[in-house]
Amino acid sequence: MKLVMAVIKPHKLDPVREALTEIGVTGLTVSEVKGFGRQKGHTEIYRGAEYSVAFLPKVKIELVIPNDRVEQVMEVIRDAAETGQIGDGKIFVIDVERSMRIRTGETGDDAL
Amino acid sequence: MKLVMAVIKPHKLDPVREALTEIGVTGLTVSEVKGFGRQKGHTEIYRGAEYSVAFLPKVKIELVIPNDRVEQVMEVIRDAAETGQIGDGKIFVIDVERSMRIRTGETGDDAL
Amino acid sequence: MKLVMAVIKPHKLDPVREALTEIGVTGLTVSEVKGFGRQKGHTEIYRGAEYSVAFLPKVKIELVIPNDRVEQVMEVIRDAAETGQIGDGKIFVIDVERSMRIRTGETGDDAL
Amino acid sequence: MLPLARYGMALLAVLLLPMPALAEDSLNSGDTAWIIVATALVLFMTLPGLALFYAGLVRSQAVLSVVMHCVGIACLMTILWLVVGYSLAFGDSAGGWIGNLGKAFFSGVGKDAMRGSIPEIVFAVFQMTFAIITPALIVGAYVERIKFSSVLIFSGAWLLLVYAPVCHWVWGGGWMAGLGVMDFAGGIVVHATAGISALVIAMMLGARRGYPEQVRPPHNPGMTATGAAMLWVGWYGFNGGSQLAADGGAGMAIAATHIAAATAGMVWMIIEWTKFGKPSLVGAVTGVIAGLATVTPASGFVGPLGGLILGAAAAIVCFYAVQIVKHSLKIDDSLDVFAVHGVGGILGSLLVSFLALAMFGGNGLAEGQTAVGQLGVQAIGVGVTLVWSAVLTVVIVKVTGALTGGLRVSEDQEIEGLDLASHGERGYDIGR
Amino acid sequence: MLPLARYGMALLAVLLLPMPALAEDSLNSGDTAWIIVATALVLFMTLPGLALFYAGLVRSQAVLSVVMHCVGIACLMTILWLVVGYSLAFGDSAGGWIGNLGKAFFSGVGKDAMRGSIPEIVFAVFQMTFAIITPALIVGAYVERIKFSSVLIFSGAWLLLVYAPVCHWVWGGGWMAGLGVMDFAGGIVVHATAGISALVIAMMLGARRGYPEQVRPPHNPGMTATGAAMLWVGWYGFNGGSQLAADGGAGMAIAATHIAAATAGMVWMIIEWTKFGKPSLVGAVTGVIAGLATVTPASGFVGPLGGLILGAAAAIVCFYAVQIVKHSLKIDDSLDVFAVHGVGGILGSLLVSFLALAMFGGNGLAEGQTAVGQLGVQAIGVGVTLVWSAVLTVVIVKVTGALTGGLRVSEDQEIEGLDLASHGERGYDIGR
Amino acid sequence: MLPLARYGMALLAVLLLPMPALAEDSLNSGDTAWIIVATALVLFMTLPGLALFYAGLVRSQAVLSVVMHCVGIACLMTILWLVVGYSLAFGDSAGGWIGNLGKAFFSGVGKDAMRGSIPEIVFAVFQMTFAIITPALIVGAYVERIKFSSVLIFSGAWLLLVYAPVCHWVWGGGWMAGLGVMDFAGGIVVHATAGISALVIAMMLGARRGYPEQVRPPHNPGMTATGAAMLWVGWYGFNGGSQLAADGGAGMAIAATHIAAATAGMVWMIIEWTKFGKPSLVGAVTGVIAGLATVTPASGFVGPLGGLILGAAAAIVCFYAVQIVKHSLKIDDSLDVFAVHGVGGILGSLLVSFLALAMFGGNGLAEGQTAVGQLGVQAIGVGVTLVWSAVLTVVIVKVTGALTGGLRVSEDQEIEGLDLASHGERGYDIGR
Ligand SMILES: Nc1ncnc2c1ncn2[C@@H]1O[C@H](COP(=O)(O)OP(=O)(O)O)[C@@H](O)[C@H]1O
Ligand SMILES: Nc1ncnc2c1ncn2[C@@H]1O[C@H](COP(=O)(O)OP(=O)(O)O)[C@@H](O)[C@H]1O
Ligand SMILES: Nc1ncnc2c1ncn2[C@@H]1O[C@H](COP(=O)(O)OP(=O)(O)O)[C@@H](O)[C@H]1O
Repeated sequence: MKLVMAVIKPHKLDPVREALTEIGVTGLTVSEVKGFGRQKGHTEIYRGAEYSVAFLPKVKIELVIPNDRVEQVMEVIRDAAETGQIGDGKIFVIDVERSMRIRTGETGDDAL
Repeated sequence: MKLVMAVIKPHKLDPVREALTEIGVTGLTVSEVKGFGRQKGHTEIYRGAEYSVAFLPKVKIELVIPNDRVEQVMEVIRDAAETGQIGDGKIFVIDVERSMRIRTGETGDDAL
Repeated sequence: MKLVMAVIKPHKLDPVREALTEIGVTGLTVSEVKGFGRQKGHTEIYRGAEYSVAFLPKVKIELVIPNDRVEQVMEVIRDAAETGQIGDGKIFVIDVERSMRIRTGETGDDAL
Repeated sequence: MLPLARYGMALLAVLLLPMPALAEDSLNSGDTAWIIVATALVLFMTLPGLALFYAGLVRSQAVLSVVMHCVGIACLMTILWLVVGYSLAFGDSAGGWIGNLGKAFFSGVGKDAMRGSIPEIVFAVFQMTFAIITPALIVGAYVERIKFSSVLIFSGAWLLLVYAPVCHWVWGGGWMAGLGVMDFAGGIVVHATAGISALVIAMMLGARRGYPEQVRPPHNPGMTATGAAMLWVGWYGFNGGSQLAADGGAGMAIAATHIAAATAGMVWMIIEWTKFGKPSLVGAVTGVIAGLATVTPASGFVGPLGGLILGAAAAIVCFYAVQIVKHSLKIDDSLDVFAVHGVGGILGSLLVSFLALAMFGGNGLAEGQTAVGQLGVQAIGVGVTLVWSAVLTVVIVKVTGALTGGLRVSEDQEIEGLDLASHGERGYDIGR
Repeated sequence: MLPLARYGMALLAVLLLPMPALAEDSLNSGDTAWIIVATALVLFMTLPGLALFYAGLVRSQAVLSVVMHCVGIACLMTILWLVVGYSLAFGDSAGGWIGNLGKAFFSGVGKDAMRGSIPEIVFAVFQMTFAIITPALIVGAYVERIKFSSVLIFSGAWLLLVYAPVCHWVWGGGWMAGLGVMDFAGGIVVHATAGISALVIAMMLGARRGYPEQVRPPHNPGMTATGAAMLWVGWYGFNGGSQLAADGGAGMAIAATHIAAATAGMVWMIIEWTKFGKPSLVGAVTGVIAGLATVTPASGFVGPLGGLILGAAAAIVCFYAVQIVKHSLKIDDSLDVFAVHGVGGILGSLLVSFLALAMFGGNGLAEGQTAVGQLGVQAIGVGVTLVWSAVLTVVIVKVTGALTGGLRVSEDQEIEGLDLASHGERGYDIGR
Repeated sequence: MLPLARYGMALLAVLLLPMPALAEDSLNSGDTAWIIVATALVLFMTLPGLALFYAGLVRSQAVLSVVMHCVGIACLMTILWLVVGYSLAFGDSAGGWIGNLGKAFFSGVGKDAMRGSIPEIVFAVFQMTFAIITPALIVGAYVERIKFSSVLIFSGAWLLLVYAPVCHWVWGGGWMAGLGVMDFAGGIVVHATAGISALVIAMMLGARRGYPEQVRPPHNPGMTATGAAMLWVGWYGFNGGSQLAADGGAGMAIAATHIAAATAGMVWMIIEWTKFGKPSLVGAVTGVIAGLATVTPASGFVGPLGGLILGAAAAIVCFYAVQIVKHSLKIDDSLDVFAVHGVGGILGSLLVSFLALAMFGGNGLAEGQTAVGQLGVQAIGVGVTLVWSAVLTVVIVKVTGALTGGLRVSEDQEIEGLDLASHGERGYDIGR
């Protein structure tokens, strides 16, 4: 199994989730994160004092999938999350050794 | 070392932490996440407009442990987090190559 | 490529980011997390009722980097995040098999 | 005194009000104390009441922009009201259509000028708070997507071209007052004008991006309820203060107001409970506000029973009005300004014809007037106001759009949220 | 005038109040202005004051439900008070036990009916706001686990069976008034009734799931402090308004009220500082509220020094009462309604016997009455009220439980939180 | 009556006020109603108004501590004012410098003692709310880094050594009153004293850790705007109440106040829009508060036009004052107390010399006085107050530091945030 971890723009979360559901992905986990990258943060001015906010709001998606679906999942995420503008984010793939569904105790691909 | 990453129901966090402490786990990191899976979200109605909230509040636990403890940790998490109802969550295990304690610079299993 | 995942004290986020920027790291992702470790939480008393808060606010940094930069990045994070006091946090390194920049479709080290 | 006679006198008083202070007017410190406080209460309705009520309903990336709209409107309307608005509304009438400029810059409104038993300056500031909240009501129509410059220009023009004339017609001794139109505290002057204009600007501006599927639910219903509670409390000043005296009439206006609010809140809860299975907080307080808007034109003319009936009618009619605007007309009047305020104000303005009758515990109609006759008068008042407001709003929106290069922000800015895009601020920076 | 004579007159006035307006009553616009505003202030105490005070203390998944309880109660109590409650409390007395139905639907309470120097309609609405806040106080006992339907049924029955009778006994010319029980603004009528009923319903309902170890700390102490501040401000209307006039008596009531609040806040801080090492905001404002509840029955009878003593006593006694209920009795009266409001109200109702003496700067007792004698009278008033309220609450809870299939929501719903489970809403949807 | 004569009478009234009630004083219930409500409004300004205004501007780990400072100050100042403060300020004058102790513990201030047309107890509590808000204003200077014990000791000493004397000089029949210094509602007594003391304590305490680069932006601008709105509403009571009557003078004071607030808010928005490209909510409401502080000393002496000019001047001058303190002086007066309140109060205290002239719609100056002459008088009043306040603040800070082992918390506690470190609480515990 592989863990696909994608960092995307917040307003792309719904499209990505829908696209993944369509290809049969049944589970994923989402975190609200702050991103730092080529796309720069912004400056806020309050009463003349400048506060530079280096980080931008992003959403991190983590989903574990069987090995043979990695290609397709990456494709689908990219299609749904792309705007073509800087800051669109990244997709990373990491190997997962074991998995278990807490409710049933199933393991391996069955747990996903 | 292995990274055990578990997604569980929020009100199970305290029991899981206590169970892990009992078997001698000394550190873990927790994130508030939103989950999408077999357990479905809900619909909110405000003034007649429906808003479908696809995601459910979950808690993600990450802890890095020596290789030989993986079995036991998975067991303990499962026991403490199980309710038998849909949405109980998952446990994933990922290999960790290196680790370091920032305070002391210790590495490997000593850093945990 | 490697995923470096560091859990640090919240007020060390800015120094760490700046130190990483200086050595040419161009992207990272930050989550607000709660940590449990040797450093203990605290007790809050409201109207005589004690609430023990087991977790402390921490910040988790995730950045994916080419293999040859791991050593340096760990060093730099440690230098910037260290206070010498309990609770400074950990650095973990995990192997990343694939990566992709959503905007361009670039993969591998080019995607970082 | 007979109810009819009393009403006749009230009407007479209304007609006399716009006139310069009469020689025999002398200060009543109790009345003055009450109207000063009522003024504070009506300001409190907008800031922070309405601001919180609306701000809780938008997504968290636009919470500040909504508050900013209300603050900006409060500031600008104050200045305009001082410079020319008060005079247009309450200056000597030019043929019943508009006040002249004799009171521009509050000229002649010194400390000693009187209006009935209270200083005219107190009356002028009391009315100023009405001139603030009315354009602020429209904010709910255009949240999350409008330029701040457009808000200011639109609201300023709207105050002078829509609010001031209608206010003059009804309360400033204009032609509607002459006709006998009954509007105690602003069903026509405030709620009908703002409500229909909200609908028009929402249509012209277009819906929020992703509407209706991807719009976010209210980000902070507790904030909305807090604002609604403040509106409820402040409405005592709005309706009770419109009596311009601290007497049984003010007390009765407040009684009717309070009862209508509570009844409408209760009925709205029951409707939601029946239809959706759960009564929501956002729904309950929407009901309260609908009840308050509906009782407004009637408050000084009806009794407690009138309040009860108005409240129940408000909840039922406004609940369905919300559904119709959203689901049938598919207009993104985002925070339901028309369906709640507009429809409520119109409803109350019509129902008062009956509920003011003594048989419902009201003060009675003008001598010789029948309920049906009064209904006709009310219908004229409402109808002309709706047409005038709608037409002028179209014109003002067009001109504003031309001046500000379109009313809407760019799509990127809308996605980012108005707080950062237009004001450079974020609503919440909450660390753990 | 001698203090005693003054007090005698005050007592006389209290006894006369329930009577129909006397022929010689004429409107005092200053008094009327003040009581209208006081009415607004007391409404403000419940909405949003009490709602925020309580909502900040629960976990974030139940914040809206607490506000909803307060809104629902405000709506329903208003209707019940109009229909029959006011008449039961202030209608002509049936043997000193309960008012008759002569004032049902505010019948006879027209614009011109007077009560002392103010219109009776103003008095009726002022009292309505008391009838709203009293059952709303009980909300703190059952948060996070009760059905909304149970809240409404319980509160409605409680208003008619507990509040209205006791209110009649003390303020409506009933037997306690005849006995000479002193309760200026509601130590017995409001705080003792609500406090003991809260304790009873908390026991019958059972504790929150996971209580006491796994209960969450207050999710938003700043919200609680905001609500407490509003309660403090609104209490000027509660206690000062109970004078029913804008005079030195109202001023003195407010002085005592304010001083008691501040002193209790300060003393509570000091106790926490000493005992726990840190003074907390939640503690400080709890002290303020304890002081306010405690001074309430005494406010119009004591001087500034009385306020100071009542405040200090309130903080000390209520602080330990909280500990006892939580740690010794182990009752999950979740937001300490009994320990703060109940105990405070009882304490003040007893202490007034002494602090009303001229030697403490008070107005003195009724002619011929001694402090100890008055203490006996007060003890009877308090004791009967506690028994009556407790017994009736048991009955009402039983019946409500039968009607709504048990008062508690299911365990799943409790875990999910009442906001989503009962109202389909979430308190905070804050994106970054 | 001629403006000048009227002003002469007003001045006479001011001079007479500190005297014991005159035989012919009789209660005016309208005036009393208004001042009671004004008292509630001024309390509302501090709690929750100022508390929210300030708390929204700090980082989220210190939100509660700011509220706690305000609550703690409200409690302690109340007690001190009762015990001795009122008497120092308004007791019989010892040579124009300070009041004697004749009114300690409000002695002689019974229900029947009068002050003009209102009970003296009402006046004493009205002034008590001023004695609360003035030291609370200083909170903005030392947030996020001060010990709570230091806050209490500093504020208590400051009340007695700075506020009470200056209050006596200006309003208590002291030497400034004799000199003819004009300060209607506290430009000198409130804003100049608090402003300069804030600057001094900020300098002595040192900047927040990481200032200026790493300081967090305001964590909740909506909370700040809510507080500002409450301040705006409450200021009606602050300035309008200072008339001590419900009449045209109070009405005009409120008109000027409201217009100044709105104008300053508008102008501040425009300045930010021009300079930074975006008008911010925090900026707009800062402008509003600057306008309110600036109009305060002038409010009862000027007309609407005066309000307009004062508002515009306030925004321009205070905006640049903020820049200067931050960027040139580099003082971490964290929430700009000096630049907004201090500078505003001083500005208004000087400008009133001109704007009170009849040509600007004001009431005119004392007979025989010229604008330039009055400016000299005002400059003396302001100058002496600034020196006195600054010097005494230095002394009090030193002594407080000695008593509490330094004013600052440890660096660790500052990093952790005062909420947890000093009060053991967290501001937000919001689950998803
Ligand atoms: N090397 C990295 N490791 C982890 N996260 C990264 C890395 N580079 C970028 N990110 C995340 O992806 C987001 C987008 O990256 P950015 O460089 O701004 O734009 P783009 O992906 O279009 O090149 C960043 O805000 C950050 O959250
Ligand atoms: N393949 C997956 N990858 C990552 N997280 C998952 C995956 N499947 C489920 N989850 C997480 O686990 C939670 C529970 O899963 P769900 O399918 O609802 O129930 P169950 O675990 O009982 O089968 C989800 O809400 C989601 O957060
Ligand atoms: N084994 C672990 N796996 C994951 N996170 C850990 C682990 N041990 C510690 N942490 C994280 O690191 C933080 C600091 O650890 P702690 O033991 O308190 O101090 P130190 O790092 O100085 O030994 C914890 O709060 C937790 O978030």
